[in-house]
Amino acid sequence: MTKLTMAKSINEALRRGMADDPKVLIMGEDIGKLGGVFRVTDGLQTEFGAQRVIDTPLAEAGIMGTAVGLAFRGYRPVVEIQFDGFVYPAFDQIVCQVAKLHYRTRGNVKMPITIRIPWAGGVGAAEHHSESPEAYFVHTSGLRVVAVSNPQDAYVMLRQAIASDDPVVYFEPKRLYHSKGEVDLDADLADAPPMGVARVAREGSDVTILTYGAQVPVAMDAATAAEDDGVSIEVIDLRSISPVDYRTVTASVRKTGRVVVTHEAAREAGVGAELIASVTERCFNHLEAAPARVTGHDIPYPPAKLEKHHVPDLDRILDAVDRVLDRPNSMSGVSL
Amino acid sequence: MTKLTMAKSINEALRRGMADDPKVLIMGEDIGKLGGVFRVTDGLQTEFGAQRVIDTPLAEAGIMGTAVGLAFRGYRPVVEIQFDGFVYPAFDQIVCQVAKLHYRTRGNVKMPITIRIPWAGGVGAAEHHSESPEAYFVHTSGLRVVAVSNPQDAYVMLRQAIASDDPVVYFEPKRLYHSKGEVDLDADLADAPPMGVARVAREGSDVTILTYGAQVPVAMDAATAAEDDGVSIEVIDLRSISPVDYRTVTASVRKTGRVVVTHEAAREAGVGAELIASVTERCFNHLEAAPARVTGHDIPYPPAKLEKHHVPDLDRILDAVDRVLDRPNSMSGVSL
Amino acid sequence: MHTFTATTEPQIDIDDVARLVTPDGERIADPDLERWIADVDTAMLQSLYRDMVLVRRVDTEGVALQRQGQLGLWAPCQGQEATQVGTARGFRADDFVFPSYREIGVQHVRGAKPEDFVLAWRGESHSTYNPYDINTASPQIIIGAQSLHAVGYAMGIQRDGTDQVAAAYFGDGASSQGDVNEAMVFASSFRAPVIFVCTNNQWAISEPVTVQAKFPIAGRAPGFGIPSMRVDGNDVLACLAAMRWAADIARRGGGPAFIEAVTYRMGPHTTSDDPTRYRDKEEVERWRHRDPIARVEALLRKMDAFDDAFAAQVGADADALGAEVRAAALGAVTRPAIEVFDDVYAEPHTGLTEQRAWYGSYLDGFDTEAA
Amino acid sequence: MHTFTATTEPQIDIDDVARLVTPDGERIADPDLERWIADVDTAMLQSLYRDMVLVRRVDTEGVALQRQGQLGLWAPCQGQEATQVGTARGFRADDFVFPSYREIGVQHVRGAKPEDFVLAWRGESHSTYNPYDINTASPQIIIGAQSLHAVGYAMGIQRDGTDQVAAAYFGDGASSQGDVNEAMVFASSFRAPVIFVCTNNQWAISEPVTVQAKFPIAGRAPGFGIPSMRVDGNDVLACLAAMRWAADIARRGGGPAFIEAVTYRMGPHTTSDDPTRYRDKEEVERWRHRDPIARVEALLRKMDAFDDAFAAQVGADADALGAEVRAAALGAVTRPAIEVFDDVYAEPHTGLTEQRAWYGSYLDGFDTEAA
Ligand SMILES: Cc1ncc(C[n+]2csc(CCOP(=O)(O)OP(=O)(O)O)c2C)c(N)n1
Ligand SMILES: Cc1ncc(C[n+]2csc(CCOP(=O)(O)OP(=O)(O)O)c2C)c(N)n1
Ligand SMILES: [Mg+2]
Ligand SMILES: [Mg+2]
Repeated sequence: MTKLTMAKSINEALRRGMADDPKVLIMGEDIGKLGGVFRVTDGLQTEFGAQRVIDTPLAEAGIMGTAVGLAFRGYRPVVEIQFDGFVYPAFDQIVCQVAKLHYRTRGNVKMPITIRIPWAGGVGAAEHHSESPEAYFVHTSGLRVVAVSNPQDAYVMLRQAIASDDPVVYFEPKRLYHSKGEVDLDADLADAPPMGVARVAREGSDVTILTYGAQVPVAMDAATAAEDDGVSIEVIDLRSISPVDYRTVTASVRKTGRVVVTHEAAREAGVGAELIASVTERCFNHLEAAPARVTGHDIPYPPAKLEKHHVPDLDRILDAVDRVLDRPNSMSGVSL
Repeated sequence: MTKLTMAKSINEALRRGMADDPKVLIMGEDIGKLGGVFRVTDGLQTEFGAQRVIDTPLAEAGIMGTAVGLAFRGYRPVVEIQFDGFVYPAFDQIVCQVAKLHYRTRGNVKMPITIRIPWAGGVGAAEHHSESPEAYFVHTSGLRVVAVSNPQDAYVMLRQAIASDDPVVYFEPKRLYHSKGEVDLDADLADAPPMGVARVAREGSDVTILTYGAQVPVAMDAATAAEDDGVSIEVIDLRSISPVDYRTVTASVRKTGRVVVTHEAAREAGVGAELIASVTERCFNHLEAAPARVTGHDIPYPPAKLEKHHVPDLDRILDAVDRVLDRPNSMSGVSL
Repeated sequence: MHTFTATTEPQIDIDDVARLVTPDGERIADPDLERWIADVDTAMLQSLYRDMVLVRRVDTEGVALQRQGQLGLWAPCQGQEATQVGTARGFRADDFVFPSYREIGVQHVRGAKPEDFVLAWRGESHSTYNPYDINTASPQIIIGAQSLHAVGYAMGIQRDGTDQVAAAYFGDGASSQGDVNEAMVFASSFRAPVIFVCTNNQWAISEPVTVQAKFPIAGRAPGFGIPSMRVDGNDVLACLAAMRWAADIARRGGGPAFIEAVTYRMGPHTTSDDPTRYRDKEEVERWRHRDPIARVEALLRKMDAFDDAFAAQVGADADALGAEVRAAALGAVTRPAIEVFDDVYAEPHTGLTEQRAWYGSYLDGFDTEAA
Repeated sequence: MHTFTATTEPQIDIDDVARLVTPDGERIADPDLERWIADVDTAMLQSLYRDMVLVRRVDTEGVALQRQGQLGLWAPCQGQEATQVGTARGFRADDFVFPSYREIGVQHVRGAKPEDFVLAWRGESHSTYNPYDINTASPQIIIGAQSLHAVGYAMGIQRDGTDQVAAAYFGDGASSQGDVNEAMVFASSFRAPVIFVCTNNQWAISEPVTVQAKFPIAGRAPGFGIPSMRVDGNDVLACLAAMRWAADIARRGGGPAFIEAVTYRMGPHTTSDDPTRYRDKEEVERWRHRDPIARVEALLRKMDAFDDAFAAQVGADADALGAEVRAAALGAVTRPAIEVFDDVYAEPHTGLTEQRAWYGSYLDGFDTEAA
């Protein structure tokens, strides 16, 4: 085990992914000499050369479309989108090509493309640099979507994503890049939990919190705080948000009967909506209260000085915990 | 009242919208001489000239981006996207510009753009011509999203969309273009129900079906069929899918306690997820059964010969009605 | 001088093209093209002719099948046979081609089988042949998207160190798409061995090419550092020569090349289209006199290489192919419903496995009820 | 000849530009530019100089404020003052300009107030001034998106029948984006009165311009039928002349025009960037000798129009502006939390009204708890 930041663990996953398979190459803006604006690809161009660590022209559709062509040719491109808010020019290539080519060609053409997206807010950034676009991809059939919350998962799941013959959108929370954790770089990947399996980050019996990405540590803090208050919270780090591991989720919900979902993305038709709908469909008779969502508001991401009023924090999660426990909360007496 | 097809009622709404306000102009591919591939803009270029009915180069980002510039200048562009599956190249301009400019400029710059999208399947078309991308827009804060199901709504709501100072994505179901209905072309728009209000398409007391667009007639047929079976179904045509008129929705759900949602789009993180999550949040204590979804599968839209196995039909809706009524159904005995 | 002005007038002369055979079938010399067809003998010319006749026959059959309700739609390529056959004959079998929906002739030359022309238009599947069998991608419907795929494929070729080339076909309308322009940027930046073939058939559905471009489309590529050629797209020899010129650049490590083939879409955009709403009969008639097949026939006759036996043989081959195409359409069997779930993912997917199982039992319910 | 070959070698000579003042401050004649600055007298030259000094001061202040934690980020424009001031001075007040995030000098010339330079970078709001107050859009962050907005705005001008122009500023990196190329297609197709200003500052973050373009970017526009000029972006006079040349075309109904201003980003991409990772000191030093402000100072001195009093006055003006900028940053008051819900929609929105009300009461809960 080695103590690494999440940024470094992603860097290691890329390095070992490339070392293991000559067909793996990475492409994006400023990933070469600069090592990426977050230094996630630091040193890789020096090690693997400009043919495998490709600084591309500044055009996301171009990056994604050429990655599709490379996949046609048998390569396994790992594409870096510089910031979450810059993935939209590539949306057509992702939705109509990356997600559909395997289906279109009846399995003849594989699209083993990994799309890495530095993701979400809380870092005081300018407009378009704090977006949470994951629901767009979750809603797109043909893609797999994962979101990591700690260095170990970041390492293992990126290696699994690269090894997958399906396209994987891999979200890495910017505000956790510098968080450190133990990473087992040498473990056999075959022994690791598969990419699609959720993790019970903390066991509890009263309330289940479903979350992913940078909200995982916030939920963990909320669980700790609730403990002082006599409430036992189970925190599930979904890891894969498409597909979701409903085995783990429903087991927890059947135990607690109370569910809070939290994510940074806007609420309307977000991943939280899917989670609540699915949990309600699957566990209706076990639910003691209406599941609650704690999400970004249905607004464009606000200016940095106001973002703390948008990104869900510990207090808002605890308020929702009170809601599902039917204790006094901000919605008490509010009729919707 | 005049009997018109939906295509013709949209044509009339465009004509009168343009006649009433010289700032309204329409732009898109093949909308001029050809009158659009569905003839929805038939005759408009002859009537209003090529300066107001603009055949654009073949580039959706270009269409949307120039519409933004025209809106900056005080125009009110109505943009036609030729088919649902061709909106993605414009996604960046829609998400980052159309949806955000009013917020970005603190209300100084308005984006009164209407985006018309011929929409959804069931017409035996080639790949990319039967998509249901509405959830992407519902999840995008800053947009309003409507979906019409009959000529009268098509007429009134398009006029309202054009008059709105907010951007409106207006979905028109291709397979209803030739369906006819009475349209009151001369009614005062001020008297019409606002765009954001849902319509109880059929009253009932046992089950509420929430739907929109081309699924409305399917749901109505299901309600008729269920009646023979002694089940009274209330069908709500949402009309606006962002925001949703939860006043009307919850009133119905409080009455019936049983909910079926149906749409053509894929299920995962679709509009149905939002509806079920919201209904559960708002009406938990009134629900007698888990709400059920009847949607397209989580697959790319299949080839035309197989589409009837993807687009929800009467039988699948009735199966879900059985489910929420706890009568024998396809999920009986299935544990999720 | 540091100003750049457009070198051609804002008007597009359809005769301002590289050409080897006049519309009347006269063989003329062209300084740019000549060396690329030095080896073309009579047999080769006859075989180009034959390919075009076969392609036209497939096209006619497709239109007929659509009219008879056997196909959902058809996108006719009549008038464009020389562009498609001529350029496609310039590839090697191990090159990789990314066509659009109208490239029937390209698919034919690449080795598509009779059923490959109709099963997708019939709605049986989104695509037919396995792209790797004929080194040709499934025809692309999203306008321009394939241009980037070809560049990416060519970048793969570079990494593999072979002398193959990749190619993308797209239309005059497509030339407006951001993707096509980004493809030129990437191709130029990486010097990728890719050939862009812009089939300028004068129309993008109802929009004349002048909506997309007031100047020749071939004139755009050089600004990106890509050599280009504007060729008579109804002259099969010129199209072959143009592709050989382009492929030679790409194969020799010279980077991308661009061909604008100036031709005409004689039919409607698709069988759903009604071109009388937007274009003049006279224009169509003018182009009928430039027919690419008649042109080669005239040349072959002048060369005394077109006799009744040859004509009869080609006709019989075309009839046979047409019949096979028809039989493929009529004999098509729709896949079982449950297969809508196949191939969404390459690896097992819990969500879809569950949906598939449910839908299977839902379908079984009907059988039970019926029984 | 029907082949088009790239007219320039695949290498970009930074001295192959239209120019009126040499890096040493010598006034030279340029056939393309001369007539456009016939009226520029000493006072005007002095005022161009003054604008550049003010802009540099704002920039220096911005960097300092960021270092001191007063701003979240800053995108320095040092080295690009001549491009920004020179071109922007070529507009009329009623023209409409779409800048990118680095166009501090353009905003200054258009009439931005001290606080307008800092409040967005401080994270107080996404943009500052009302675009209609200074006929300038909020700086765009999505690379290239604004190029299409300018074309659309210009289409509006055409419909209104005025002789205004619209303009878009974007970088060398942006020239790769599909949007920018589509903007050229639309502008050319509609002959829209729009001017594209591509600030080629040699870098897109860490990528040298050669990743985007192996040939001069100005060479692309003519392929789209758009006249273009490659100008010395460190020569304020030449930049002014280039814009007058371009605006004249657009105003007279001649359609779009394109300017590539060849300049250099002296600083990091933003205050978060570390250019030592990817570029040589020597390159930066070479460009320091081409400083746009020093160049005009040298010219003014040769003209005997630069004395201590003038220098002192400009310095004092710059100090005053710098102080105002600083005061604006330090004095900024963050808006109340509830305002995150303001202006999402122009008209009442049931969903958001509900969320706003809930969040208001949620916030009130804290007050109550505190009380
Ligand atoms: C992104 C996208 N936008 C719109 C369409 C609809 N469409 C299909 S073909 C076509 C015209 C294409 O014209 P061109 O590129 O000249 O090719 P041609 O049809 O003439 O072969 C259009 C607009 C599409 N398929 N994809
Ligand atoms: C669509 C998009 N992709 C990526 C980025 C990230 N990004 C911001 S600035 C920049 C480089 C821009 O270079 P250039 O266009 O030359 O302008 P300059 O910064 O040199 O002024 C990049 C890649 C972005 N803002 N938008
Ligand atoms: Mg065409
Ligand atoms: Mg730059």
